[in-house]
Parts: sequence; structure tokens; C-alpha cells
Amino acid sequence: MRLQPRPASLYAPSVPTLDLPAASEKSVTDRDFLRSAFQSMLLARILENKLSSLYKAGKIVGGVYLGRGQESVSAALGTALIRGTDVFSPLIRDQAGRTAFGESLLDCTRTYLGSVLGPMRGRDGNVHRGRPLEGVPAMISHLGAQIALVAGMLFAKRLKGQLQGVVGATCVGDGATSTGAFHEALNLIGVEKLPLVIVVANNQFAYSTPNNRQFACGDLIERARGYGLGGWSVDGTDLFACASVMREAVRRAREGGGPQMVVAHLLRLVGHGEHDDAFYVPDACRNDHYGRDCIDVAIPQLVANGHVTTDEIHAWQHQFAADVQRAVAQAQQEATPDPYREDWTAISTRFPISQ
Amino acid sequence: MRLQPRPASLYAPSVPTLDLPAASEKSVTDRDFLRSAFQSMLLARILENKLSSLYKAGKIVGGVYLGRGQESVSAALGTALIRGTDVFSPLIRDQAGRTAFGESLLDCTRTYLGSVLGPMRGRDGNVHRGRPLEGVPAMISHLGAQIALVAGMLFAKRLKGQLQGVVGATCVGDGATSTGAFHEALNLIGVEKLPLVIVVANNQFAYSTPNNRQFACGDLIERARGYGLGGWSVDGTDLFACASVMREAVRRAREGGGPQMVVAHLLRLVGHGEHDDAFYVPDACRNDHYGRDCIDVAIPQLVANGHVTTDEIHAWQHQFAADVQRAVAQAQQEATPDPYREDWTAISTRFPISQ
Amino acid sequence: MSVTYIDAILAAQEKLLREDDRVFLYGQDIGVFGGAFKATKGLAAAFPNRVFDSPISEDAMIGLAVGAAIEGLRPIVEMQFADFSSIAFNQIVNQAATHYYRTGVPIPITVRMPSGGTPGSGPFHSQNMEGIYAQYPGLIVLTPATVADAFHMLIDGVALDDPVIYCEHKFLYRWLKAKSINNDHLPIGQARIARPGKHATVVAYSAMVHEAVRAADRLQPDGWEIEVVDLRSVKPLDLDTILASVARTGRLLAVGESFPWGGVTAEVISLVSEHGFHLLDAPPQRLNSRDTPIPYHPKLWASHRPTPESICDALRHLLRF
Amino acid sequence: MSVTYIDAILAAQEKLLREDDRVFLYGQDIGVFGGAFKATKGLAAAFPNRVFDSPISEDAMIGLAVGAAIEGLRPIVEMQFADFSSIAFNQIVNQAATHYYRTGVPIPITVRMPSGGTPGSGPFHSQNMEGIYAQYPGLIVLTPATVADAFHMLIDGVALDDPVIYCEHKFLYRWLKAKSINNDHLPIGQARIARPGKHATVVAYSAMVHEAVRAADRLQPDGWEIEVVDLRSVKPLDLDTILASVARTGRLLAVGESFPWGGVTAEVISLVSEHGFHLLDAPPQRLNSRDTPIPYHPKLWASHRPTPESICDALRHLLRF
Ligand SMILES: Cc1ncc(C[n+]2csc(CCOP(=O)(O)OP(=O)(O)O)c2C)c(N)n1
Ligand SMILES: Cc1ncc(C[n+]2csc(CCOP(=O)(O)OP(=O)(O)O)c2C)c(N)n1
Ligand SMILES: [Mg+2]
Ligand SMILES: [Mg+2]
Repeated sequence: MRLQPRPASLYAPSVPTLDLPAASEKSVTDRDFLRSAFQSMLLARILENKLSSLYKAGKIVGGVYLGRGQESVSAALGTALIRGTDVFSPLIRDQAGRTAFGESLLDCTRTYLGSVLGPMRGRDGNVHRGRPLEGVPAMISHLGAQIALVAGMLFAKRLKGQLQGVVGATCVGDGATSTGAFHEALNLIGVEKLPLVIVVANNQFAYSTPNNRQFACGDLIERARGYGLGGWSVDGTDLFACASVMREAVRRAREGGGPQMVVAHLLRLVGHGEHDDAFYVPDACRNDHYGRDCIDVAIPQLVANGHVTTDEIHAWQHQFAADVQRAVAQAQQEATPDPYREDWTAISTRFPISQ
Repeated sequence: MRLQPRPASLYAPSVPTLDLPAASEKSVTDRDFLRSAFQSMLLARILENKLSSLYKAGKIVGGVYLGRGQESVSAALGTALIRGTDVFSPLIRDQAGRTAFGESLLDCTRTYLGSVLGPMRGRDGNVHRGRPLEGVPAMISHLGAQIALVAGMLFAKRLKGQLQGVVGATCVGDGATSTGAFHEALNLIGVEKLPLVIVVANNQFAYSTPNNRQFACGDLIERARGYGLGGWSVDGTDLFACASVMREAVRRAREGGGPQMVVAHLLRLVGHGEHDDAFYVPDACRNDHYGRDCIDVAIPQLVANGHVTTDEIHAWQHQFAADVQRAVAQAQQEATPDPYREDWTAISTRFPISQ
Repeated sequence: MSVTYIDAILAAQEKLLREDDRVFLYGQDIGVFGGAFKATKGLAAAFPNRVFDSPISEDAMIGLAVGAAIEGLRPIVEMQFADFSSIAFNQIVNQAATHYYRTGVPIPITVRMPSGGTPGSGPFHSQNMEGIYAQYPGLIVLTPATVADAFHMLIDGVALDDPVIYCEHKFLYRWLKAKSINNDHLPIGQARIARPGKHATVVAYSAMVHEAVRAADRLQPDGWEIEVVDLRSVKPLDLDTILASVARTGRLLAVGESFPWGGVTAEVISLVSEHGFHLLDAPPQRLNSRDTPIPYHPKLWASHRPTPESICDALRHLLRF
Repeated sequence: MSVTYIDAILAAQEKLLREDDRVFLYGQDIGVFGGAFKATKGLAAAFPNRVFDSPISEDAMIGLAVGAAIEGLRPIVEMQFADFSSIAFNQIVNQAATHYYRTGVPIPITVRMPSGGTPGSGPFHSQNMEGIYAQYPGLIVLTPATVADAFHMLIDGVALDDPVIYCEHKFLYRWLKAKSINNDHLPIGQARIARPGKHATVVAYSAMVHEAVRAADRLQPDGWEIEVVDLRSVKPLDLDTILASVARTGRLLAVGESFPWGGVTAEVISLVSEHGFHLLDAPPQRLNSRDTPIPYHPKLWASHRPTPESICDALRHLLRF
């Protein structure tokens, strides 16, 4: 099944239809956005390559899940959001979005390497890291479960009178759309009219399971209407397209246009985790349009439009590689958690009475 | 929000679009179907009125949940199904469908009155009754949970090579569409392409909760497409319309057209249960088109079309009232379960070893 | 005028909404309708925009509450019946319960669970889930047995920074009455001597406290003085009070309305056997419901759960050692 | 050639598919991919149309299995991790578990639950849920500890007419090896003496059997002979074998990898305290994991669950009485 990107307006009946300028037209006016998003993509790729080597060298315990091929989608979303104002609950393939939303490299390396100084203090690992009080929830593994949580943060902000101008966003994969949690939460954000942007990265596989064993519609965006969400379908390998769709979806949510759903089409360019060689992905998928590497797609576009120069890219590459190296080195020399000093309690209340 | 019945074809892109004859046109060729469905409606109404009096007289322990106002939808579905071949998992407002599918009056009265001879032997009550081995699953209370179960029965029939010509059907309310179970199961029947007909009786309220706190789309049929289901939207107060849509949806499922979703629009004409006076239903709802009593709508239509005479209806009323009276009387004089003879075990295996 | 158990729950929520603007209520049919059991009657009108009817989405309801708690609010979520929390199970045990340990950010949500059997309610409107939730680190599980506790423990529970599973017993809703709600009360985590005695200790909680007291009263004429301990909260569980009681009586029967495998009574027996073995003059005993789903028919139901009669039988057996 | 624990699970499924055409497999990534742990490797190819990749819909997966069971088939559903069965919780405990009692129609489904901790897996890929499911009437809960049991108990479990929760321990998958799979084996419902002894009884199950045997071995040089009982199934639970062992040793320690409140160890201690009180020469003891979510970091994880060291400590304490 080959998907054609479709005009979003077809699926966005509950939102006033607005003719988007073609991606390339609009993007030229958005130099800063594109440069910034691209930097996040690049840094994420370099960081993840490093994590992959560390994993293969046995330096990381537990899984490593990478976002290779999804950086455009994730970075475009993260760049459209405002740290300190918005809520962003990243999922497993959102290193680029995390970076764009302002995650420090150390938060990442410390978590993967089990430093007790990381945000999860060795208690939880890898992609589960978050800083809930700074607008970055810490995901649980159960797919779909974060959407309602972000909805709750927005709901609370509304009750507190602090929702004005705020957006919440979270990502899921094609597989996560089959969960009951996904459905209940999307229905709820529709009913509560919360400014939430849900991004579905349809990377054609859920672990090894292809789309045709996961859902039976043509494009998952066909579900937006049933929830009363604005709907957007975008080529996830195209940074320019992602940038303009994400900005527009986020803008509408921010300006009172209600919840928005974006479905991005692409291919997962790595295994499910670094333990997986993805033998089940047919060559046909790798070789088709959505098998493109979004970074390879972005570079000539950015250069051709005069947004960046090749020299700049090289300089960034060097700088990011050094930054990553430093963050890894620092995390590696930090203390790991000590079971004898660990506060073995799951509740914050200290009852005076014996338990 | 007032809903207009919509042409089903709008929402049924995955099924070859077929122009249905207008309900009234087609129905004249379906005298037997309409007579049979109407008889089930009438019997269900008389039976349920009796259950209501028994409840008010304190003769029934536990809840009584009636289908008043939903008989057209339910009976049309039950009449379109074939007992002994099909699977029908009725929900709480499906007395008419149960009757049409061949449930005996005694199964109903025995269950409500707690006779140990009933299909649930006093272990479970009221609308939970079923005869799973005869194609009538016994529902649990958790909304949405039966759909996947029916899917499993169909899936098994396929594996056994016995699916040819078989349909499974089940009903849910508008409220149940918000459950994760509903979503997971509909997605699954789409993926597995099972011949399942899911009927959503949108009676505008889930207990006291109106549609606008339950979902955010216009018509729930807008969800069919996202699951790859054929979609039908019908006026649930109109027996003729229900009959032609249900027959068509069931026919398509039976003939390999894949899963079908029917959304029927109507109003619950009773409280959620007989304990509930439904004070929260505004007069505007009661007085509008969907506030019509489907039996009152059906009678003049049937008579005008020459399908039944007023005399016949009167005769049926008398007969059914007597039948119901007999079934109640018999169940009332039967033994209730005896805790000292009860086999207090939840598993069929008898382990030789102490537990 | 008298106050019922459910009046107390309503009054507690009213007070919380009035005094703490971090509190809001979320649940099915809790607005205009006032809840399936009328535990929120009138609150939507009195507190506009603080009481919300939710869709039938238990998973999302708890997810929403957890998010709101991160933002500093104190949601109270009503499950229409404890039995339906099975749909919210994942969000409760994996999202809410683990959050503080994982992130250091506590989740002050309260989930009200109308629990326990009533005649004719059947297998899916009668369940007790305290023994399920108490297994999970990170949850506090409250099981009030009195009108005053229904009131104070709800207020104290909402004040806790951690997720609270508040199990309110449906059988007590209108049956249990008090003259008024006393102001002094025990803190959460402390059990209560519901009836003093010296020959045996019955540990119970929620509705079973009353059945145990009835059983104790019946044995009184025979000269037996039975002490009844009301656990009040099953997690944390007040072992000190139980041990002190067993030290006086030498005999222990734990009574619960849940299914017989594991659960609260097993935890109580295990704790006492481990930590108070030398205090026991007889094998400690358990009495729970039977190992089947909860039957619909009142005649079956009545002998599915412990009754004053079956508690008396168990006590007589215990006193015979 | 040697057989691992997971080889045994694969072989059992192969045999079941080959010999019983009522059996089919349903689960995420179990087809071409062979399952997250390769427990179904090659089966999709060998048995076309008997092994199905499911959508990520745990609730619907179990719902489907129950329906198929009504139709006379014997589905085996693989949860990718036991932890994700929280999504299927309702269908397991309310649909599958209650069906036989309610309708008289048994539900022969088997749910495979990759359970238990491994280093670095963290709070949501390490859980043990046997103590949750065993609370529900209507479910059979199996916890094989050996390669032979992994094989035979899966086959015997599928043969049972009732819903079976089959808890397979991920730590044992590749670490545990046997020369071959013996043909004679105990029936479900019977515990096994994993290591005979006379000074104390350790009751354990699943991976903890091996930790307990290790602990016992360490105490041997000091002259202590510790008996280890492998429960094999936690529901039904073979009290006779446990009591016979405690009758010999007079001392009991129950070890489990689950959270400390309630669960299997509490059930074991309670049963023995009730029915074998006079056999006990010392307070019975429990050892479980700590009362927090399962930590990700291997250093934390290693001291979250019982270890040979902590089991030795608990035994020394027990032997001191
Ligand atoms: C409820 C639930 N079931 C199963 C899993 C195991 N699991 C983790 S990731 C994954 C595949 C997810 O696929 P998709 O949503 O498409 O995201 P992608 O990995 O492709 O980015 C599965 C099955 C889970 N995390 N949660
Ligand atoms: C999962 C779940 N949550 C809550 C309930 C309690 N409940 C029973 S019926 C009902 C309302 C159902 O409304 P709807 O689906 O519209 O059906 P209707 O009663 O209108 O026919 C509710 C909330 C339930 N049965 N299951
Ligand atoms: Mg995917
Ligand atoms: Mg309704």
C-alpha cells in the first residue's frame, strides 16, 4: 500500500479550512525555524549514533531505541513548541524533538548510562526520562498512555486559568494507534476541546508488524474526523513539509482552534531497538519514497534555499560530535546509584505509624 | 445538536457503493421481514412493561434495564440474523433483538426472577443472560467488551472452515463508543476482515451524559472509515429504514463485504434503568423527531402498506400479554438457587490435589 | 438529624471543593445527575467548572487525573463502580503508582471506588479491589468502615501527596448512619479498636467490621469477649495495633469480603505470623468470600460473603483450640 | 545438545500446533518475527494460518481468544511482556475468569506472560503478576521453574478446560539449560521438592527456586540442610506438599520476586499458619522484592529482588529461633 500525501483539509472539517502555502513557498520565510529544526535533527542523529555504538560495545544496559528517519517530524514538532510554556511528551523516537524542545545532552547520556545525577536517578532508563515539572512528562512503556496525561496537564492549566497560549503535544507510532488508551484519550481531548497536538509517526512497522496487520484504513488521518480533531497528513521525510504542517497545527491549537492530529508518513530506518536487525522490512519499503533519509533530503533543500551552507553543516557536525562526546564522558564518570543509599520508598508520605 | 440521517454511502468508501432503494420502496417487498420484526418489537415492549411493573412491585432484585424506543433497531437486526448460524451478542437494550433471534420468554423471566432453571441459574442476572453455545454470548457489564469476543467466535469459525455465510452482530450505545475496548475490537475486526456487524444505538444519552460530553464528531458513523468498516447511518425510530439498512449491512457482511457499522439515531424513552426517572433529558429531546416512539411510528406505516391490520395487532397484543403472563408465572414458582447445593467452584477442572 | 455514610462522602467532597481550589471532580454522570449513587449531588451546581461529566473512558479519566496532579491540582475521580476500574488498571498501577518513585514528582489523586456487594448486583457491580491495588508500591488504599471515617479519611486522603484508592462500601451507603460527624479522628495509617474484648481478635475493614461486631455481640452471651480491630487503611497497614490486640487475646481471625486467595486477610495473617508468632495461642484464621465470581441471586450472594453466622462459626472454631 | 527454558516453550507450542488442530497462536510480532523473545520462531512458517500477528490491542486480543474458546478452539495468546497484560486485565479477570461460573461454558485459553526481572529492563518490562491473577476465581496460574516444567506445564495447561495464566520467567529463558526434556513429570497442582533438606523449608517458584537452591547450597558447609519446595503452580497451590515439608523441618521461609504486600508468599504463609501452626517451630518468614517499582539500573535491580545472599540472611534469621 503506497500512500499519497493528501490535502489536510479533506480531513479537517471541524476546523475552518485554510489553504496552506506550498511547503517550499512558506518555508523560505522561516529560515530560523528551519535552521533550528535542522540543528536538532543533526544533533539527535549524532547523539543516537553514539548511543548505538555504546550499546554495541556493551556499555549500556537495557534497550536503545533510536529515531533515525523520524528526525524531521520530531524536530519540526519540538521546534514549534515553546519550552517553559508548552507541554511535550516525547515517545521513543523523539530524540530530535527532545533536543529541539531544549533537553540537555546530559539528561540523555546520564539516563542511558545510569548516572545517579540524571533526571531518573537510575530508577528508570532510556526513553522514559522526563522532567514533568518542566513540561516534559516521563513516559511509561504502555503505548498510548501519555496522551491522556498530557490532556490532564492542559485540563489543569485551564482550571488554573493558565491555558491561554499553551499547547500540549505528544507522539505515537502507527502501532500505538491500536491501543484503547489512544482512542479514549483522543476522544477525551475532542470532548474537552484541549489544545493538544497528537502526532502519529506512521513508520510502516510496529516492531515487526506491518501496517496491514495493524489497521484497515488507508491513511490513519481518516480517524481525526471521528474524534472532532483537525487533521493533517504529511510526508515525514520532508523537513520543509513537516515544518509547515507542524507549525500550522501547533498555531491552530495555540490560537483556540482545538485539538489537532498530524499523521506523518515515513519509514523507520533502524531496527525497533538496537538489538533488532529489522530483517522483516522488505527492500521495496527501503527503496521507495518514504525510505528516504530525512537528513539527506533536508540538506540539499536547505542549501538550495540558502538557509545553510555546507560549511555550516560541517561545523555543526564537528561541534555536536564534540558536545556528545563530552556529555557521554561526563555521564560515564558519574556515580551510579547505590542500593544502600537508595531511598526504597514509592510514596512521598512518611507515615508515623509502622506499616 | 440535531442530526440529519445521512446517505450511508458517504461513509462507506471501503465497500462498493450501492444505491439503496428508499426504505419505503424496498420494504413493500419485505412483508414477512417487517411483520416478523414488528412482532418482536411488540412482544419485547409487552414483556418489558411487565418487567417494569414487577420491578416497581419489588418482585425483582437487581436492576431492570429496558429497550423502550430502541425496538426497531434491535428487532431489525435480530430479524436479519439467522439463529443456529449467526452469532448475536445483545446488549442491555436488546430485548426486541433477543426475541427476534429466538430467545424464549422463559430465558428472560427466569433470569430476572432468579429461577435456578434459567440459563444463568441465579449466578448472573437480567441482561447478562446468554447461551454462548447457541450463538448468544452472555455479556459482562464492562461496556465494549463483547465486540472482541464476537470477533473471536467468527475468527474461530474461519479457522474451522465454518465461516461461510455466517455473520456476527452486537450492539453498543453511544457511551460505549468511548471505551478503549470498542476501539481495539473495531480495529481488530477491520484488520481481520471479519463478517461482524456492529450496531451503535445512539440514544443521545449514556446514563445521564449527553452526546456533547461523550464525543466530538457530528455522527458516530464518521468513525467507520478509520476502521475500514462499511458505514450506515439510520433513523432508529423508523422500522422501515432500520429493516432495509440492517438487512443490507448483514447481507454485505454475510456475502464477504467485510465488517459493517450501523449508527442508529433515536432517543432512550425510559430511564437508564427503572430506578432512574431521566429528569436530565430535556423536553426538546423528547419532542423532536428522534423522540418518537418507534412502535407508534411503525403501526400506521405497516397498516398503510397493507402488511398488517389493526385487528392483527390487537390479536398479537392479547396473545403476547398472555404468553408473558405465563412465562412470569412459571418462573415465579420455580426454585431459586440453594446455596447449600450450589457448586461453589469457578473452574471446570477438578484437581486431585488439595488446593 | 442523622448522617449516612454516603452523606459523609458528599459532605467531604463539598468541603474539599469549598476550601481547596486545587480540588476538582471528574467522573461519569457526576455532574447534573449527581453520580450513580448521588455522592456528588448538587456539587456541579454549587461549584461551577469544578465537577465534570467524563466520557466512558476509565483509562483516560485516570490519565487525565495524573496529568492534572502533575500540574498541582488534586483531582478526585469517581469510578462508577470499583469493578470498572479494571479498565483504568494500567493508568492506576503503572502511571500513577510509579510516578513518584520514577520522577520524584508525587501524584496526589484520589480514586473513589464504590465497592463491595449488595444483593442482586452480581459479578460486575460488587467487587472489592483493595487487595489488588494494595499489592502495588506507590498506592495508598483506604477502606473506611464508619460514617466519620468516610468523611475524614476522604479529606485526609486528598491531603496526601500520593495516589489514594478510596474504597467506599456500597452496602454502607444508606444503611450506615451516625448522629453527626465527630471532629476528632485517627490519622490515616492507624487502626481502631471497634469493639474491645479479650478472648480473640477479629481484624476486619469496611463493611466486614459491622458483620464482625455483630458476630462478637452474638458470642457475648456465651461469655466470649471478642475484640474487633478496624484496619481503616489496608495500605499502610497498622501492624502495631493488631499486634497489641493479639497480645491481649492470643487469637486472630482476619475477615474480608474479597476473594479468598491472597489479599488483605493473607497479608494480615502473614504479618502477625511473622512478627507476633509468640503471641498466638492458636492457629490464626481467615474468612473471606468464596472462590467464585460474586453471584447475582441474593440467596447465593448472602452465603458467598462472610456473615455474622459464618464469622461466629469461625470464631467458635478458633476459640476451641 | 542442551535445551533452554525458551526452547522448551517453543517446542511445546510446536507440539501443540502439530498434534491439536484446536490450537492457534495470537500475539504481537509472533509471526515472521518469531516473537520478542523468539518463543514462536519458525512456527508461522511451519503452521500456515495458525500463528497470527495481532495489532497492539491487548484487550481485544484476550476478547478474541475467549470468543474462539467458546467455539471450541484453544488459543495461546502471547503478551509481549507480562506488564502489558494490564491492558488486557479486564478481559482476563472479568470475561475469561467468570465465564465458566456464569454460563457453565469453560474457556480454555492460555495466556503466556513473559515475567520477571532482568537487568536493565526497568519498571515496565520486569513485572510478576501471578499474585494479581491468582486472586481471581476462575483462573489457573502456572509458574514453571525448570526446563521440563516449561515444556510439560504449557502442554498440560493448554489441555485444561479453564483459562491458564502461564508465567514464564524471562531471566530463565536462555540462562536455564537442561540436557533434554524428561518425559515423566508431575501433574499441574502438585509441587515438587527441588532440593531435600531437614532444617528449614523454603517455598519458592519460578526464578526464585534457583536463587533459593543457591542459598541452600551456601548454607550447606555450615551444616544446614535446607529443603526447597518449587510450587510449580501458584493456583492451585499444593498445600499438602508444603505441609509435609514443614512437618519435617519445622521452619518456613516463602520467597517470591513480586512486590511485598500480599501475593503468593502471603498466601503460603497464611495457609501454613492456619493449617500447620503446630508444625512450626519458629515464626514463618517471607522474602519478596522491595516495595517500589522495579528499578532500571542493574545495581538497584539486583538488590530490589531476593538474592542468594538475602535468602541466606533470611534463613539464618529463621534458623536462629
Ligand atoms: C500496550 C503495549 N503493548 C505492547 C508494547 C510493546 N511494544 C513496545 S514498542 C512496540 C511497537 C510500537 O510500534 P509503533 O507504535 O508503530 O511505534 P514505533 O516503534 O514504530 O515507533 C510494542 C509492540 C507496549 N509498549 N505497550
Ligand atoms: C467500562 C464501563 N464503565 C462504566 C459502566 C457503567 N455504565 C453502565 S451503562 C452506562 C451508560 C451506557 O451508555 P450507552 O453506551 O450510551 O448505552 P445506553 O444505556 O444509552 O443504551 C454506564 C456508564 C460500564 N458498564 N462499563
Ligand atoms: Mg511504527
Ligand atoms: Mg446511550
